[in-house]
Amino acid sequence: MSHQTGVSDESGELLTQLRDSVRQVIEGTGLLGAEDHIWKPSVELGWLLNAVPEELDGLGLGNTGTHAIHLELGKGLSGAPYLPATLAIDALCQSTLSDKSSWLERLTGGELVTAPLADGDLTLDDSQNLDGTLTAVQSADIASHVLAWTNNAEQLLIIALDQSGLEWQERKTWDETRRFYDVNLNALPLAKQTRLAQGSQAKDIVTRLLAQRDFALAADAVGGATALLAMTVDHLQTRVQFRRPLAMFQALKHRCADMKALTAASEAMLFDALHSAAPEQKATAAKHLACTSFAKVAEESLQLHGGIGMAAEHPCHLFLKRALLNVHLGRGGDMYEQLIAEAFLTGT
Amino acid sequence: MSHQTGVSDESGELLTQLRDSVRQVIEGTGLLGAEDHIWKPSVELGWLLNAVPEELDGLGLGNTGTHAIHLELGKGLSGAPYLPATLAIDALCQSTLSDKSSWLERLTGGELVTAPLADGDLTLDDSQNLDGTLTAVQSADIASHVLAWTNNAEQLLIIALDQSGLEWQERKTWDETRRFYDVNLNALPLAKQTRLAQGSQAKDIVTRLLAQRDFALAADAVGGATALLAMTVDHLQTRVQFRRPLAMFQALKHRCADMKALTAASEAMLFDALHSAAPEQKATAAKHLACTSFAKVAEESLQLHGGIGMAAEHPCHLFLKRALLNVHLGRGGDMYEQLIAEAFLTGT
Amino acid sequence: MTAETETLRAETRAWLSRNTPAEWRQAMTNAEQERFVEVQKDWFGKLVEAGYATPHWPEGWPGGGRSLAEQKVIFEEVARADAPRLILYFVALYHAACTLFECGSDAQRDKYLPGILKGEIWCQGFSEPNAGSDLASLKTRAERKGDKYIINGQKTWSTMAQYADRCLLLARTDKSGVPQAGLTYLLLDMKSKGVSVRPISQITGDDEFAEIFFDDVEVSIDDRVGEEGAGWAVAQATLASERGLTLVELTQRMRYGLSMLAQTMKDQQRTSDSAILRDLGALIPKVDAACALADQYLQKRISDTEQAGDASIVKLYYAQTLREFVALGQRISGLEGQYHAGFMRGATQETGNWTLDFMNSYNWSIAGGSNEIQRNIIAERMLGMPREPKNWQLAEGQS
Amino acid sequence: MTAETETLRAETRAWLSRNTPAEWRQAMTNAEQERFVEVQKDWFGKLVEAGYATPHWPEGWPGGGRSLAEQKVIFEEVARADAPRLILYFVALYHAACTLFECGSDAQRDKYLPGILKGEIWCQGFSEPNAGSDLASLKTRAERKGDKYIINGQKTWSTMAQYADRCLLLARTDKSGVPQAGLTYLLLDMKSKGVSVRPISQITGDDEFAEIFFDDVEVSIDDRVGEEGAGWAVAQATLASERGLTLVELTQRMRYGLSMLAQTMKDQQRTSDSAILRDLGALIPKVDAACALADQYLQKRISDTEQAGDASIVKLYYAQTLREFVALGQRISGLEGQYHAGFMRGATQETGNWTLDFMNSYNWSIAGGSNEIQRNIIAERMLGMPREPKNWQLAEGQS
Repeated sequence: MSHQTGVSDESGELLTQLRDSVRQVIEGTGLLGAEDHIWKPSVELGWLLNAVPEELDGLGLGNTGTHAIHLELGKGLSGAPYLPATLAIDALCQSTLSDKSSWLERLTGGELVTAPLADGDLTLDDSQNLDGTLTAVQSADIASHVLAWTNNAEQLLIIALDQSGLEWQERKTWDETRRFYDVNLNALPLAKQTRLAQGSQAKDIVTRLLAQRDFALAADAVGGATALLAMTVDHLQTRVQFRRPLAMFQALKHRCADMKALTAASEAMLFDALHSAAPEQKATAAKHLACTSFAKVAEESLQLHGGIGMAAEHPCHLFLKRALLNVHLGRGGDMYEQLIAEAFLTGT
Repeated sequence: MSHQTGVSDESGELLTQLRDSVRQVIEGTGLLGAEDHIWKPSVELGWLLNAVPEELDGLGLGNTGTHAIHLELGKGLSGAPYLPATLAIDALCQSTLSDKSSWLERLTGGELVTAPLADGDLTLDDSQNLDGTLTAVQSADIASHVLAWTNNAEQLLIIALDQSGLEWQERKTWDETRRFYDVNLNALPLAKQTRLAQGSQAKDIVTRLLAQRDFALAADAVGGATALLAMTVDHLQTRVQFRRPLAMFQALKHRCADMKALTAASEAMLFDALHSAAPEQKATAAKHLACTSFAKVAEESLQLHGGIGMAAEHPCHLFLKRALLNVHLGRGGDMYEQLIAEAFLTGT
Repeated sequence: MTAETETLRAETRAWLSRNTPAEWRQAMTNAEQERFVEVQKDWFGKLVEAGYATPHWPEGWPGGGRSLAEQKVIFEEVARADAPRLILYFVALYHAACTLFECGSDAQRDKYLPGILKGEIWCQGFSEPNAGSDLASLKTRAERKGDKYIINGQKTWSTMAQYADRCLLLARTDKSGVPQAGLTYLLLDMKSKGVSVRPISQITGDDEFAEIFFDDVEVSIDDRVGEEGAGWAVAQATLASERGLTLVELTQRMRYGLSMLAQTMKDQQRTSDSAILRDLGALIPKVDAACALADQYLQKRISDTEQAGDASIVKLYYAQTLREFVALGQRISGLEGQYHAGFMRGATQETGNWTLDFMNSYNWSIAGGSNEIQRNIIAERMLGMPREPKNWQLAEGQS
Repeated sequence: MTAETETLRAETRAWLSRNTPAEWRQAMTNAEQERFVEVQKDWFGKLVEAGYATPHWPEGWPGGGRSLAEQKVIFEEVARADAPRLILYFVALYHAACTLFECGSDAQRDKYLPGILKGEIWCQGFSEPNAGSDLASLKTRAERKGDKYIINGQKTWSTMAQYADRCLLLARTDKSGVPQAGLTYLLLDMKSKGVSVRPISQITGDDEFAEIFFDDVEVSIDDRVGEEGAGWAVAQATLASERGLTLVELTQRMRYGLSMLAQTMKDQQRTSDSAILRDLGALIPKVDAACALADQYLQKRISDTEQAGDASIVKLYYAQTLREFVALGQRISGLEGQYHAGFMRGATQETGNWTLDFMNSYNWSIAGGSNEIQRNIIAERMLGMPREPKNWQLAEGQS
């Protein structure tokens, strides 16, 4: 397994192009752009190729590209299923599937294989049937398949969504910016599914996927916090109370400064983790810091917006709800601190 | 076991007299009055009688009096062993000791029976010998005896400090305002100690003592926080930076307001607990809130004092160190949250 | 606690146990707003009949003449019985009635108070889009024309205005002089020509607030409370009318809400997780303290020893504790708590739908004087720190 | 990471493994200050000889000519080796030397720099009792008399001034005009007549700071750096001299300090307490982030892309994280951590003596621009919020 740990001049330029391309689309759609208006460009403008290594004719920007794109998408509260799509593409690239290239062609061409954004519960019984639930599967209604792995990470699969023994249902979250589904599997025969890997190879790929999911959620949070802080400062500069702009009140200035420090710290940590020698070991820390910081920034921002922040028509709450949900996605809010501490204590 | 739950007019007047008397002494000694200068008046001015019920010729102000006196002593960072002394006196009053009245005469006359201000470790072995350590015993060097109970609370004793099998040593704390000792017991024969109670009677009294200790520490913390906040506001009003008093900066004003709310909340909760129908059930909550709030106020106050707060000659750090220690006295800092939660869950 | 208040407590408790709508929480979850209004009307009627809706009214009025101590007993028992809050009638029963008792004329009292008892709904027209916590900057105009005022402008964040029959309106009659001096207090019929109401869709999905638009609306000078230009002082009386009682009720309800946290812990199998236990153990004393603060504040009002800033401490501490409370609920409920669940109308702040409750908790840290305003008051009026300066000159090079 | 810096890293690591004083932490616990000074001198001598003390000096000076990237490597390795900090020589090596390189004359450089390499100790005379974070308000006077300045006044919080041979002095030569314009920068011999030093007893029991009193002390005009009245600008150069490097060192050391937290957890048998585990798990990412911020800040300096406020974020976040770090240590160590334990001199912020460390952590939230000053800078210079107003008029009735 190899990771992009530095950025050459050439890939630096590619990265800038990619980021600009995302920015342009997001600026075009505005906040909360329709899912379609972002998903289509991510296919057409080749953003999905970011996850494909050069040897498979991709851009090969790896984590660095992921970071850049997710951060921009986070700023715009994008609802496009770019994150699960890149997880599926990465899993495919890492696999030894024989018809890998035809799959890749379909997936980078716009067929969506989605993935669970939270840890679910999937087991394989003695008769080699799959049972359980995949949790927080994004945009399952427009996907053909879902990426899935068993609890023990020994089976990594792509599972078609239109087969008997499988049902999916929308689970509406408070966060209105993305759409999530539960996918329930009931005695689904393993033999009929597309297996990407098994045993220790599957475990290695799942470890990698969990880290990528964490990094993507972290980048999303950093992007969200950045955009929200800018919006909040702008509000304070504009809003006049007691005959002066709110931005003149020192108590509010100091709270904005703390929000800026939180956001800068999350971004620095994420960047550092992505460029470290062993990014996977830092993924949980990066995710936890970025998502809890975004939640704090969002909590403060709503207060600083005052009454107008409580109105559905103002976008402030969209950030708050996305921030709260992000905390609980991935491995689960409370799990992160425990995972980070245990990993550290094991190492000392 | 009876508690003073309301204040009649007559005892209200007594209480005011008592509080004034403490204030006068503390004002006389100033902050950090010499232990002696406070301990002597607490004997001479009858403060110790506060803990003695009317039927034993005391003032009978119970928890209400304790609260008032400890709060004032806390304001002055008093080092006098008033707290352990009143615990011992109360234990005596609750006991069925035959020579109770002669003991009481000695104790309210100035002979100090001290007590552990933190949970220690005392066990009774099969040969009826006592082993273990009493922790955070205040001013043991000027005491004749120490109040002690076994871990299972089935033995409540007064133990002479000058006997073989017992050693005490000073344990200097960062808090310089009080002096603490470890008392080590090594195969001390139970038969030779003064037993105040045993079995379920001892358990009841120990429960009562733990609550009183918690209330006393809470009152001390409320007093300390009150005095420290006043000192901090005074500093900000006086200290000029950037050509204006620091008190004009809104960010600092808001932090003082939060400190005021913390202090007011601790005091209100303590007062409410003392006057509730079952004070003992609220003692841990009162202690925890008051001591953690005092620690927060102290942490903020040092920051708001700036450089001068870092100088030993300024009293700011004395408050901080006392506050930090108070958190860990009693049942132990981290124990309180657990005790409170478990008690609540058991009740629901 | 006197024998009389204890008798009242026993009576109230007995009445509530017979009359509190059963299972209203379930019924109000996912209920249509119209259904909610019906339930409020029924409950209001019962309370009025029993005299529990108007204990704060003066002697001589139905249910009136109760001491503050007695009012507190009633509020505590209503909280204890977990009865629905009378959200729809709060402005009528407290703000409108107390303003009329304190500043209205006999004619106004006779005209409006019987209507309130019969169930007329009132709303408050104070806040404006550009005047959050700064009432002095209100812009809605009231121009005198003969024996009428002509109203033009816009109000916002008016609770349940879409159901209101009447409105307590604060409008500007004079633009010269200090801003406070130009305000006048009027009683406006919401059915008048030129009034339109638009419910505000809130971040919770609820719409318990509304905007009100006034387009040449006429109000008779007979419906002015106090003199022209005296509106600021009358508005203060309105705002002071329930001071203390609401927070006694809310803090008591918060304490009962702790059992919902315990329930969520059980549902999520977290009762033996020491990290969660300690968070709960840190929260409980704060809830107790919020109750104690509200309680002692009311005692001070009863004994007339209230001091400037006392009310701010109660509100600030309540708002902060409530936020911690619902944040803990949200933490414990995990991903499950992030799924949209239908909301409960007319409930308290703690419904066990923790993400919704989290959103709702901002109502207490923003509205009715934000936490920031309360901190200013505490620092300035209790701690004696300097007030925010009147005139500021920006540093060079800034506009 | 180039091959060259990696070679330097390997060399430095090898040198440190041979030369770092063994067991210095034990030796410096409860050590007399004199003994500490000896150890610092020895360690300084070794570092100078090996060229590791002066990598930031210009090409041509012993050890000099290293890039910022190389300096960073050295600092990282020193932190990694857990070598003592060169507290006693920091002002000489950074503040004095960089000021001379940037603003001094050739004569001044030739006169003073060799002395620094030989171990002369310098102190900084900037802060005054009534000018904490507000340097423009300094009051110590320097009156010109012929070819001398006569100094009168007082400085405070000067690190290790009681051991210093020389002092970087900022004094007022002009009281008219804007306050910054009247300051002049002088190099003062601490053995001059009229200089007296009083160590400040700190709340930790240590006395690593001192007050300096000047009573008609003479300084030659040859020892003025820059023009008369240009002291403010020279002082900025002094303060900028180590910008970034110290925080790289401190954050790296904080990361190594995490193992002390783990040790305290083991000592107190709390390794399986989930409440403590989660506190630790919340802290670790912040420590990582502080390291990343310091690192990336230095990269910005190297690539000359630093922006206003960048340095403030690093310092503020470090100070906040450090406070949380030592507070957690204190929490875990329980009552045991409250007992007075002898302190370690010349150590970093994390010594495992958590109550002491807690006290010491204020050095980073107060000194060198308090957290409050950093927040102002971030809000104003990065976020573009208005600066604090220049002239304030108090509300009526206030003085």
